[in-house]
Amino acid sequence: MSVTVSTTVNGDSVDFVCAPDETLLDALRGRLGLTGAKEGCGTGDCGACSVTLNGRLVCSCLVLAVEAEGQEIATVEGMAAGETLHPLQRAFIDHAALQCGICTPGILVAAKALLEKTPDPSDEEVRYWLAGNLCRCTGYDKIVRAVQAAAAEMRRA
Amino acid sequence: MRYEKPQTVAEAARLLSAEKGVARILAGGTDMLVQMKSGMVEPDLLVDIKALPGTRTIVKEAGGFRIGAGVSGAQLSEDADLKAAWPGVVEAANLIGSTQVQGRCTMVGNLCNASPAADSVPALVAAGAKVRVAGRGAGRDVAVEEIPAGPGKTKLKKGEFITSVFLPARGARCADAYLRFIPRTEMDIAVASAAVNLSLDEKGVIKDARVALGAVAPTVVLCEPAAKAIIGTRLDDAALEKLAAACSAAAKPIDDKRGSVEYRKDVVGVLAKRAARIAYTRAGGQK
Amino acid sequence: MVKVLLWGSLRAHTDGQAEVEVEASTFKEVLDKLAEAYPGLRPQIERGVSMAIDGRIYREAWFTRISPESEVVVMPYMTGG
Amino acid sequence: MAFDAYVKREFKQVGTRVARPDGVDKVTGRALYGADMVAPGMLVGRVLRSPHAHARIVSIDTSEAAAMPGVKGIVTGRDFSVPKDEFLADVAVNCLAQDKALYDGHAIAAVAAINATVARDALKKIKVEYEVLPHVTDIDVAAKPDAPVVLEGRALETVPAGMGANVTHRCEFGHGDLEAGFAKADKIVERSFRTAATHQGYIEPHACLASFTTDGRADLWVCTQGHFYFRTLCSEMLGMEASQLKVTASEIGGGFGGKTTVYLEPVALMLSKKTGRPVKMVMTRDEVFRATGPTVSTSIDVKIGMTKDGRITAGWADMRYSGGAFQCLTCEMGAQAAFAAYDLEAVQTVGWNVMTNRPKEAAYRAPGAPQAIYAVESVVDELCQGLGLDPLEVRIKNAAKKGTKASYGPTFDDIGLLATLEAAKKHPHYTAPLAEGQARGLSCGFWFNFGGNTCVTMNVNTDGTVGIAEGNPDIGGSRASISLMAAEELGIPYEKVRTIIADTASLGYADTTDGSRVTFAVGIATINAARDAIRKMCKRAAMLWGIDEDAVEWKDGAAHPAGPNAGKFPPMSLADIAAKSFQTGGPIAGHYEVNADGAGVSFGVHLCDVEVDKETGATKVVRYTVFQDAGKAVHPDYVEGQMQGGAAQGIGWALNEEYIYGADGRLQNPGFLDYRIPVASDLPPIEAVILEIPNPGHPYGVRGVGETSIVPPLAAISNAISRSIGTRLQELPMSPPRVLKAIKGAA
Repeated sequence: MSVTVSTTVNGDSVDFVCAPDETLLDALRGRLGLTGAKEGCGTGDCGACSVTLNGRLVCSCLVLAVEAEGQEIATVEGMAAGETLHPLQRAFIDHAALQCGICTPGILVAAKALLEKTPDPSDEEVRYWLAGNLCRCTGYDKIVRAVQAAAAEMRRA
Repeated sequence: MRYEKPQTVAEAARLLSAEKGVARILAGGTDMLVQMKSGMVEPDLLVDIKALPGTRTIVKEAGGFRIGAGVSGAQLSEDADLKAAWPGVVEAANLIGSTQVQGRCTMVGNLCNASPAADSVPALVAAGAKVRVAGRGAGRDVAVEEIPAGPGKTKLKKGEFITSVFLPARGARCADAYLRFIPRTEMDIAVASAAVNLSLDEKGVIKDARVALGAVAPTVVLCEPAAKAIIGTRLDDAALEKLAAACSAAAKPIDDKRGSVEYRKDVVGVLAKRAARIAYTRAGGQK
Repeated sequence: MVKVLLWGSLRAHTDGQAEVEVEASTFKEVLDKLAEAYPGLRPQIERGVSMAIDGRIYREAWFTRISPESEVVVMPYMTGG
Repeated sequence: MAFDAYVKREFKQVGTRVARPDGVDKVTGRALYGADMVAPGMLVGRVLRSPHAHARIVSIDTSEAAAMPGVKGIVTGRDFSVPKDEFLADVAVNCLAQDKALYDGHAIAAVAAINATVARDALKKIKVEYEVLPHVTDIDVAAKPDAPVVLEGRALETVPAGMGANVTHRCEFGHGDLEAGFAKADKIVERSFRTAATHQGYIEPHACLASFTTDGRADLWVCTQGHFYFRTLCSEMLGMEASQLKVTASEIGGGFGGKTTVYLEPVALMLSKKTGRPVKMVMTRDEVFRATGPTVSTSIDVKIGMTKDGRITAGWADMRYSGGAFQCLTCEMGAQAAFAAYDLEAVQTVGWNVMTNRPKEAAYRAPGAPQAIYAVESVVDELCQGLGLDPLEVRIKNAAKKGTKASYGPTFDDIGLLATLEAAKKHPHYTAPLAEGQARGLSCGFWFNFGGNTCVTMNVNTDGTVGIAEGNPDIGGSRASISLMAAEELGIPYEKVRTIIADTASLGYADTTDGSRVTFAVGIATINAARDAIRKMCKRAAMLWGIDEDAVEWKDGAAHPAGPNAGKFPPMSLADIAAKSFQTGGPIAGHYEVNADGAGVSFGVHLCDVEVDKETGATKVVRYTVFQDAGKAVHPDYVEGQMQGGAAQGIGWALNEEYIYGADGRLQNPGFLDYRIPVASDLPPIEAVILEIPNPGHPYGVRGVGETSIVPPLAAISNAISRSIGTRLQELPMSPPRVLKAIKGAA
């Protein structure tokens, strides 16, 4: 028994049909072709599937697709404005804050949510905010630096 | 599986009691979806309660706070009045999972998931919080500690569900605090935890206290001997040692992958001491 | 003749000698001559060995030249992560 | 000749911190990883896994599952013929069990169905009758003669008579007279250590998409560290010719050694073959932990003697490694690496492999070395404590250097250990005051590094840009490094070069991305491919100028007339030559194929400060500095990244990561919730100090850097904790309950 869901993703109205027990992550990836959010665990422990739901940072693996009905979803695919990367995206490239890159979309979405709420975070705030985004490659050092560089740039803007 | 999002409590109750198969409530989903993924639970009906009136709001009531069953941890942290009145409860709820999980998880879900290690539960118990239980009949208010029956089990009857939790009004010189121990700094399940809620008289002597412990028994432990150990004191070292000893004695933990019996008994006392100091300072007591 | 150093557990097949001499001028010849002179070494050579020649480790380079004064050390086949 | 000597030079681009070419794709979500590919008509494959640690498979009845609507195909071990080669046979049996389930999570059968729900439901309908057998997961228990036998008849000729059947290999290294060495010591310390198995913990689960057509051809899209090796393994298992299987490496979401072997891939190919449709398989996190790549678990004894003034007189170690339910030779690497940092007159190490009912070991960053060096460095530190000596001075005093006879046999050439030790000594971290309750620890680390088989094709495009095809999946920014080296050699801007990872049909064989080999070995091939292209371009310029090709030289990205013709013509740039290539003989490309050797060993030194909560046993790492000899750092950002990343993994290993088995032999913590890898808030900033001691075996002096950094943290942290709490733990991880127990035991 399938359900039709009408929702907004990155500002676009979209409809899809899904099973009632399907996660938002599976719907984004499988139904809408938005594979930027990754499944690293499926249990909310790694943050690779981070998106925002009505502006609130969530793991899309812990949201049912049907719950998106009438809501607003934002994913990594919506971060850049046309050809212009978001300051966080540019900072991650400039500061080599990614190695394999699988955690990067989730971290970018999470960091964006942080800077919208806390434009001038301490390193400790960045680290605790991102504690739910596992990265196995970098040791987080360059990630924290990149977030701070983007934050500084966004404060100047 | 059917997914329903009823608009009224009555409809939700009707759906739940009419279901012949496995029915579950969906609030934040941060435990439910994990259990569904692992195959631990395969519901036939999932009732999303987030559209029910009052489930998404924090409302002042009788000087206290009525918190809807769908209110997320992140929402709690953004309510300045609530944080000022019940800092221990809010910090406990904010320890559940990651920032992402905070965007969804609820205290009522934390309670009804019935894990002995639930972070918000000891804080709610120490606070003397009550939950409102809805069902086919009239609603009833129940003390939080009356809900858990054992790991993964609650005392709610078929068709019953919780719509809100109520935190009472605060007087002067009252405060609470919650601490848990985890191996990392974040993202773990509590190995042991302690919540302390106390009130002081004008001289800084503890008038009243409630101490609740998590992850050291099948359900949350409301530890009266621990409270007695500090009532009537200014939280001097002797009182703190007695408090720790009472907590360690009340702990009846298990050995598992997260900690040993011995370790949990030790650490729960340490946490209680530290939480008591924080609560005491917050309440205006001088050390 | 080239002096070839063997690791400890191989010495069981060379009457306890840590170092043996073979007539060889390449990596491959060393292995062939070792297997010929000490048949007990054959299973290990077939499983694969590396060879350090003057301090540099080679994994498979059969035709690497070896001179009589070279330091030649047989090592297990190297693997990494 | 597989050896390219280092020539000192001034670099123009190598050593700069350019933007990586795959950066934009990865920050916008466009990069395609293993699970991101779809194919028309694709089925979903799922695996049924053993719930038992050890069981005979009496029967498998798939009839009910096969009859379910939407189920298109089922495979079991019987669909595969087990290869004759013992090593390959182990890989095959690990992909799908034959007569026995050898560990909790061992694959038993697999289903392809129209969607994940049907596939999951079908697994429940497969009836497997097991005869549960006694199991063993603890290495010391498994080594005993009366232990349950994991597999019969697997011991190599290296194992002395009388050992238990699970003991499958013994190796021994060293030199000198141990007895005489210990006799010279003023203090001898002998200790036993245990280390838990840990997992590489890459965030991307294994995933592949296989498509087998009825004419016997197949395509495989897969996240892998080595698609050429995957082709070898899969084609052998499916009885195909290599040319008929094209493997394309997706972007890879971390590997660290864990994606160097196949699990799902032959199964997906077989399901696709049986169903005639593409089949996608993606592991759950639970499957990743239960069935893929942990490290060896170990039990190690170490004995070291030292004089009063800090000279090590003898070192001995006996190390038992368990690589899970199969033969495993990682003990050889550990036994060679254990004392590599020291210049010793008398040293002996003995390594053993013991089988247990655990998943098959997969390589993890410097496989075998972290455990061995943890044990040795712990004992060295205890000797320093006991003799009241500075641990850094003692390491300097005993450091291996050029001319030292290594504990594993050869004499060291130029190595960077002393340089890293001296750098650590000079660094402000070493003398920074410690806050109350904090303590400092340090450790050396070592890894061999490898070269290996590599092919590079470099295409000079008519617009003056350059395309490079190489065969190694890029885990940590290697495309940037390869493009940098090409740009340097050709003398054109980095932005003009694009490097891609070619599929197995488009390029010759490349060894797997492992052994810290890519920047080193692909670098050699790239530089030489560039030199090949340059020779060709010089020839074209000579034709255009009408002069002898020997009278042309290449500098700064252009052909210059040289010798008697010097200055006669203006230089002709790469773009000028490329634009006329169709008229001068056709497209221009450079090639190089090599089995590279001379990678050069690598050393590192880590310094760390910790704070231990004496009431809970929790350890907080408050400061961390990594010193490592990287040879020439081609892209310093990504060299630092390797040093920081390895340190973080080592810190996790030291403090919290472990495979926990229950009495039932089942893995208790197959998820990121209870397999606790470090999170951002667990770690301090990790300072990376790169030392550039050129590797004589690479034209630019490049050394592998990827693996060494995971080696020192285990002992560095243990040594710091021991100085903080006044007693030494001898087991990893040093989780809070263990630390608290040690504190209480010491009190």
